[in-house]
This record gives sequence, C-alpha cells and structure tokens, in this order.
Amino acid sequence: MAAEHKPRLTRELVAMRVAQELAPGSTVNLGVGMPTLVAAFAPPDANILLQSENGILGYGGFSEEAYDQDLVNAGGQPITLNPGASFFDSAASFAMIRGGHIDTAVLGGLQVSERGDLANWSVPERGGGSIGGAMDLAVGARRLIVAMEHTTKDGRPRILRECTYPLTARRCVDLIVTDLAVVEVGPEGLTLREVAPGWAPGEVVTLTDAPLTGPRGVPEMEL
Amino acid sequence: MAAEHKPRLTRELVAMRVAQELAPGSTVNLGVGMPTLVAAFAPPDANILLQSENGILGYGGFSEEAYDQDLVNAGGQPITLNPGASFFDSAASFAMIRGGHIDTAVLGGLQVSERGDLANWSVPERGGGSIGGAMDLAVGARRLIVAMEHTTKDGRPRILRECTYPLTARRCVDLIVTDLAVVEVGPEGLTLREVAPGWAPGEVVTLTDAPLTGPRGVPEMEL
Amino acid sequence: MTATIYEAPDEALDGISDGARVMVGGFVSASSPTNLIFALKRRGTRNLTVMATNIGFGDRLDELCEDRQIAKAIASFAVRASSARASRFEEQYRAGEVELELVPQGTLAERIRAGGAGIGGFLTRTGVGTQVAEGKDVLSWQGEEWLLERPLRADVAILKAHRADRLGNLSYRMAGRNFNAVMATAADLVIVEVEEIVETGELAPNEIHTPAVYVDRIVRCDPVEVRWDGR
Amino acid sequence: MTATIYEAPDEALDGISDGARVMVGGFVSASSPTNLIFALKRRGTRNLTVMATNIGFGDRLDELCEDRQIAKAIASFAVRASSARASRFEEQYRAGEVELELVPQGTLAERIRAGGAGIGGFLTRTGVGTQVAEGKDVLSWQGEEWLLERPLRADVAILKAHRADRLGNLSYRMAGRNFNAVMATAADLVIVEVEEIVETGELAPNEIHTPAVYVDRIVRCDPVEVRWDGR
Repeated sequence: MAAEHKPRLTRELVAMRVAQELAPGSTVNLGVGMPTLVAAFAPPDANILLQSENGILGYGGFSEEAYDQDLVNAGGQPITLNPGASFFDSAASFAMIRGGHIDTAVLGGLQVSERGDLANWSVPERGGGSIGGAMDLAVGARRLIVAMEHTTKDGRPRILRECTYPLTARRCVDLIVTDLAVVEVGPEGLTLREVAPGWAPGEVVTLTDAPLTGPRGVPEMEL
Repeated sequence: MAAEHKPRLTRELVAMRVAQELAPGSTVNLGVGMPTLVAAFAPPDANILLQSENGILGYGGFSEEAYDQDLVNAGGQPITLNPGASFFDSAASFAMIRGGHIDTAVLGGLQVSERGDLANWSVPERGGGSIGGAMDLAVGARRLIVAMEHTTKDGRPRILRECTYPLTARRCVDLIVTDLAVVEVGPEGLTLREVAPGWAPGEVVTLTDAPLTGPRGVPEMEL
Repeated sequence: MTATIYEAPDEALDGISDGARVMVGGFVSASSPTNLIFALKRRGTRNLTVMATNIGFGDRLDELCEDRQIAKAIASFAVRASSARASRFEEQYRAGEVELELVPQGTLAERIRAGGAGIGGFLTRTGVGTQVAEGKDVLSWQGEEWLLERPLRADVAILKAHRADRLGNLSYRMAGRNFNAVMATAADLVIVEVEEIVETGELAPNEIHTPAVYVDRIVRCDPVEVRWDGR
Repeated sequence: MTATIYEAPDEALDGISDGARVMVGGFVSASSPTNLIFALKRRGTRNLTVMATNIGFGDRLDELCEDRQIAKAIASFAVRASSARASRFEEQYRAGEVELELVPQGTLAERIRAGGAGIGGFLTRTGVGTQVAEGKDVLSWQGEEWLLERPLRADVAILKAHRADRLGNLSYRMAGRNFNAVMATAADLVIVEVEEIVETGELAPNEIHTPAVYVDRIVRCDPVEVRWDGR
C-alpha cells in the first residue's frame, strides 16, 4: 500500500498522544481545534490546571448541557469548572501567559520549520487569518507542543526547512505531534521520536521536508 | 508688627481652604501630612471619592477606634470605608493614578518653582528622603494642589524661581495653598489669588522668591 | 464623578459621533454588550474604528457591517484562515472595503491597559520576527529582541457587566471580565450595560472588579443570547 | 504545580540562600508577611537584596537590619526626609553600610508587574526630569518625554494573604492585595503566610485574587500585630 493511502491517526488519537506529554500538576493552555480535544484525555487524577486565555484557570471539560454564555473557553465552547477555578481579566490572563506561568501550550499548526518556527494563523493564498492568542502563547509558554496533520490535504509536507506562511513566532516549538509521528525540536534540528502504528520511519521522512535525525529503530507511538 | 511675627494659618485652616477646591463627585488623593487633614473638611454631601494609593477607593475618615491593620491609608493611618468603597492591588492603584483617573491630588511641598516644578521628597542637607507615591501623583493627577508652609522655619521662601531641592516632577503644580496665600500656577507664571486674613499682598510678595502677578486688590481667603 | 443611569441603551449612546473610536468589550458570548451594539446599529453612526478582540465569531458586532458602519477594526480575531462561511466583516475585508489592524490578543489587552494606565509603550517578545513587527521599533535587551508596542485609547467604550451600583462600581459574572475590565480604563466615555443595578454599598468592596471612577454611564438591560458560531 | 503546605514559617523558607533577591509584600501594616520576616531573621540569611515598598515605617522588615542581613533595598519609602527617630535601616543607610535604590511607588509596582508579565520594559512619565531618571533611557513620543523602566524579578517572594485553598489560590482581606498580589507573579519561589487554609473549592472563583499558578508554598500563621509608627 502506498504511504499516502495508509491510515493515519485520527484527531482524537493525536490528542491522546499529546495528553501523555502533560506533567501532573502542570498548567496547560489548549488552543482551538485539535488541541481542544486534549482536555478529554488528560488523566483526571493528574491535577492539570487548564487555562483559557479569556480569563479562566482551572476549567474542567466541555459540556453543552451546562451552557452558560458567560462561561466559555477561548474557542467559545461551553465549559465546566473544577474546584479551585478562578477568573481574571484579559490583561491579567496574558500577563500569566507572557510571563512564563503556563507550563505547556498546545497549539494547532500549519507549518513548522526545522528550527521550530511556527506558522499557524494565516494561509496567504486564502487571503485571511486571525492571530488570537497564538503569538502570545507561542512566545510565553515554557513548552510548546504543536498538534497538526503531517501533510496538507494534497500531500505536501508541513514540516519544512523554512516556513512559507507568515510566522506565529520564531524558534518556539518544542515538540510536534502529527497524525504520523512525534518529532522533537532541538538545537541541532529535528529528531523523529515515534511513528504512528503501521508506519515506517522512512515513510515519515519521505513526507517531511526538513531533515529528521534518528530515523532507525524509532518506536511506534503507544496509545 | 513685623510680617514675620504675624499669625499664619494653622495646618487645619490650610486644609480647610484646600477642601474648598474639591469639586463635588471628584476623585481625590490626599498625600501624607497636611493634605491628610483635608479629608475632615470635604463637604460630606459632595460625594468626593477618596483614593489611597495602597489600593482603596472610597475611604471615609480616620478612626483610631475602628483600627484594623488591613485597613490603613497610604500614611498607615486607620480609616473607615464609605458605601461603594473598593479594593485593588498596587499596580492597579497606580494605573488609576498614572492613567489620569484622579481628578485632584493634594501633596505636601518643600519648594515650588515659578513654572510649577515641585520638590517635596528630599532635603539634601539632611541626606535622606523617600519618594513614596508622590512622583506618580504629581505626574498623573489631572490637577495638583500643593499644601505647604509659605516659608521655611528660618523664614526663607519656599516658592522660588528655581527649586534647589531634588524635584518630584517638572511643571506639575496647578495651585499652591500656604499658611499665607493661595497662588495659582499658569503658563505665564504665578498669580497671587488670595492672602491669609490680616496679611497684605505686599507682605506675601516679600516672603516669596518667585515673581507674583496681580498683587493689588487681592482678596483675603474666606475660611 | 458618580455614574449616570440611563433608561434605555439608545439614550446611553448619546453623543457618539461619526468617526468615533469605539472599544467593544466581551469575549465572543461572554459578557458581550449586545444591547449597546444593537443600539449603535439603530443609531446608524458611521465611519467607526472598532476595537474588540473578536468580530463576527458569534458576537453581534458583525451586524454593524450590515449598514457599513465600521471603517476599521483593531482586533485579534476577525478573518478566518479557513474557507468557512464568511461573516459580513470578512466579506467587506476581502473586498477591500474595511481596514483591519490585526493585533495579537495579549498585545491588544496590554495596549489597552497601557492606554488606561498612562504607559507610553511597552516591550514584548510577542510578534518579534512576524508581520506584526512591521513598522515597529525593535529594541534589544538581555540578548533578546523586543517589540515596542504603543497604548490604545478610545473615545467611547461600550461594555457589559453583571451588576452595577448607583455609584458606578461594576461586578462581572464568571468569565465576563475579559476585555470589559481593561477597556473600562481606556476610553474617554465609558458606557456599560448591566443586568442589575443595586444600591451603593450592596456590592462588597472585594466584589467590585471595576471601581466607579472608570464608569460614566450605566443602563440596565436584559442580556441578549449570543453564541459562538464555530470557526 | 499545586502549592505545598508547610507547618511552620521557618521550614517554609527552606532553600533561601545568602545573597538572595527577596520581594516582601504588604503595605506598612496591611497584609505584611511578618511571620515570614521573623523566620528570615531567625534563619540569619545574609547579603539580601530586599524589594518592598516600605522598610522601617511600622513594618517589621527593619528587624532584618539588626543582624545586618540586608545589603541592598529597592523601595519607595526607606529614609525619612525629616529628622525623626531613625530606623535601623536609616542608620545603616546614613553610615553608608547598606545600598538603597529609591523607586517611585507606582514605578515599583509596575516594574514588578512587568517582571511577572514578561514585559521587557515600559515607558512612564513618572520620574522624568528627576534624580530617578539618572542613567535611564529617555524616549520622546507624542511631544513628551518618557522614561524606559525595566522589569523587576526576585528569587523569592514572601507574602501574606488572608485565606488560601489547598491548591494555592489566595484571597486577601481589605487593603491586603497591595504589593502582595503583584509580587506573587514575579518571583521564582513564592511563599505565602495565610490566616486560614480551606479546602479547594471553598474560595469562590471570583473571590480568588491570586490564582494558584503563582503560589509555591503556604504556611498558616496567626497574624502579627504591626502598626505604622508615624513619619
């Protein structure tokens, strides 16, 4: 079977793999889109504090039933609160984000470069894009995980030597989790840490523009 | 009787005259020392909101009986709260002060220049001095009233062509109320607006280093 | 000054003129001043520069585009990267009919705070090396590059809080503080819709999120239901 | 990380070493971390740089001068202009034995906020044309001069709040927020004495002034009576 037709991880499985990265007791901000799904896979006893940039620390899950328009996350979704949750204004929220008080942010991505540059807010050929809190989170979080599809819909790599889309921030990404692989960004470039079940490292390398080191003996993700 | 031996206004009378300057409904910050006394003379029905830079808006008077160490003003004095009072932190308090949200600040003074420069925090010959909130209030308040003695204890003028003590801020004073006079600071210099009861304008001019315009027909203060 | 209480949102907007710079509080559905937005629509004021974190994503600010009242938006979310159903703002933006200054959300909040706090500018790492840095001063300090961002102020802010007292103190509900609390400090005229007005003294001192000194006008309105429409 | 609860203030200071930069919250008597100050005295840690809005004006920070633990203070009130009874800090300052960086109170609060908020500097009119401006960059903007002030951070902050929950959320009483709330954001290790520790969930979300993310250690202590001694 040609690599481009093999099954890839679903969005939920990518989120599940990202959730394994969250340290117990850490403070985490989940971006809109695929990163939002991570909340459902965080171990409930890990005491993870979820921060939402519209001014909430300690929200729980998503609940349509509990819908209250004054209690939505940064994606506008209805959420619940955990005991110990608190509210604050947007300036205080971004002081928290930009001041390095968020242990891990998980953002969606359009492109990541071999140096860890991230592009995730604009698709120039579509002539639009919005920044939201992405630039602040990319710069301010102590650790940045990007959750994205490994290639575009027409099969072009999203992990590149240089981003071609407008940047969100330079040298900000620490880990990339895609539907094909886990890739770590280090000072020397990118390292392939894990591949999706059923995928060979070489197949992943073929679908990656930037050079990946360590492609031999790379384990499959455990999900 | 030589001018230097004539009775001058007491601190309470200076404070009473300053209180006449406070517009109904205005937000006012009173510095430590003589300005603090102004609180007692503000008309109770004028709805003046007193701000204290340690994070209180809407305090009332001073009350030893009500002493609570968590409820003190910027001078460390025990205070009471009026209905509608609120608390905030020091960064928020100085955002309020520096952002132009205080209508009037009343500060003590050591020297004022003819341009309205204020020196009120350091006496170099004594080798000390502390700034506290004075520089922020001098720059941030919409209107700055200085309440001070017209001369030093040994009779030297405190209203000068140039301040000789370290400045609090340049061109910040709008009105000077002393134990001898009310002096307005304008773009063209200083104007003598009122004199203390029993004092002649010429006597005040003699005790003032900076030129004062309008010294004929100046009324006595009404207290 | 003690806040003035108005009977209806239309009256509360009295004095807003064409060309005004207007801050609009709320975060999508949370504590959005929707009654005041509707009143601004009825009023027909034109050529507005609107500052809001989002426009056209469930909030009702997009309705001001129906009669082309907005000339420029300063926002963090305004145009989708995806090809989803377009808001009116997006249509007008893509047609070159409205101007957009896209600002990172944290920089937007901090610029507004600076505008209210008498700060003449601040240095942030957000936006360095991106399109956001174009035309701005970049300063080096401690081995890093920092963008010098400037304060934002407005002629008018339209905001929503949960409760106000007669003096003008405000208390927000849940995640309602968001941009409302910062915008209250940074506009010459601050107009707030609230769900309830109580007597002065009924809000406890530590329950007040926006002190009365920041508030000029209050109007009681039933909240309008608004909902994020996805992205 | 969830805050750690300590049994005694002496243990809560574990790890503070000679030469540490220490922020001390409180405003004179209001929410002063006096139990932690006393513990720091007992500990005998030396060569400290202390950041606090006041020292020796009723607060008990002056007691650290008894054994010359303070090498430098960054403060807004520390030395009287008058010839009133001197604090130990004043005596040591006048004898040239301690260093003092005198900072306007608003600039001190804003520099600490900047340190906690990832701001690399900010422009203020406070201090322009005064001794405070010496050695600092002055930038012109909109026809005015602005001082570029830099952020402040510390190794440790010792603070007092009224109540904490087990997660580390803090609630202050009356005018207790003052410098405590900003310093909580700007130190690598944040240690807080509180009058009461409650179960997580017992502080209402809008009653929390310092979210748990900022707090490392909590210790329950009866408050010490302190009083302003005049100026």
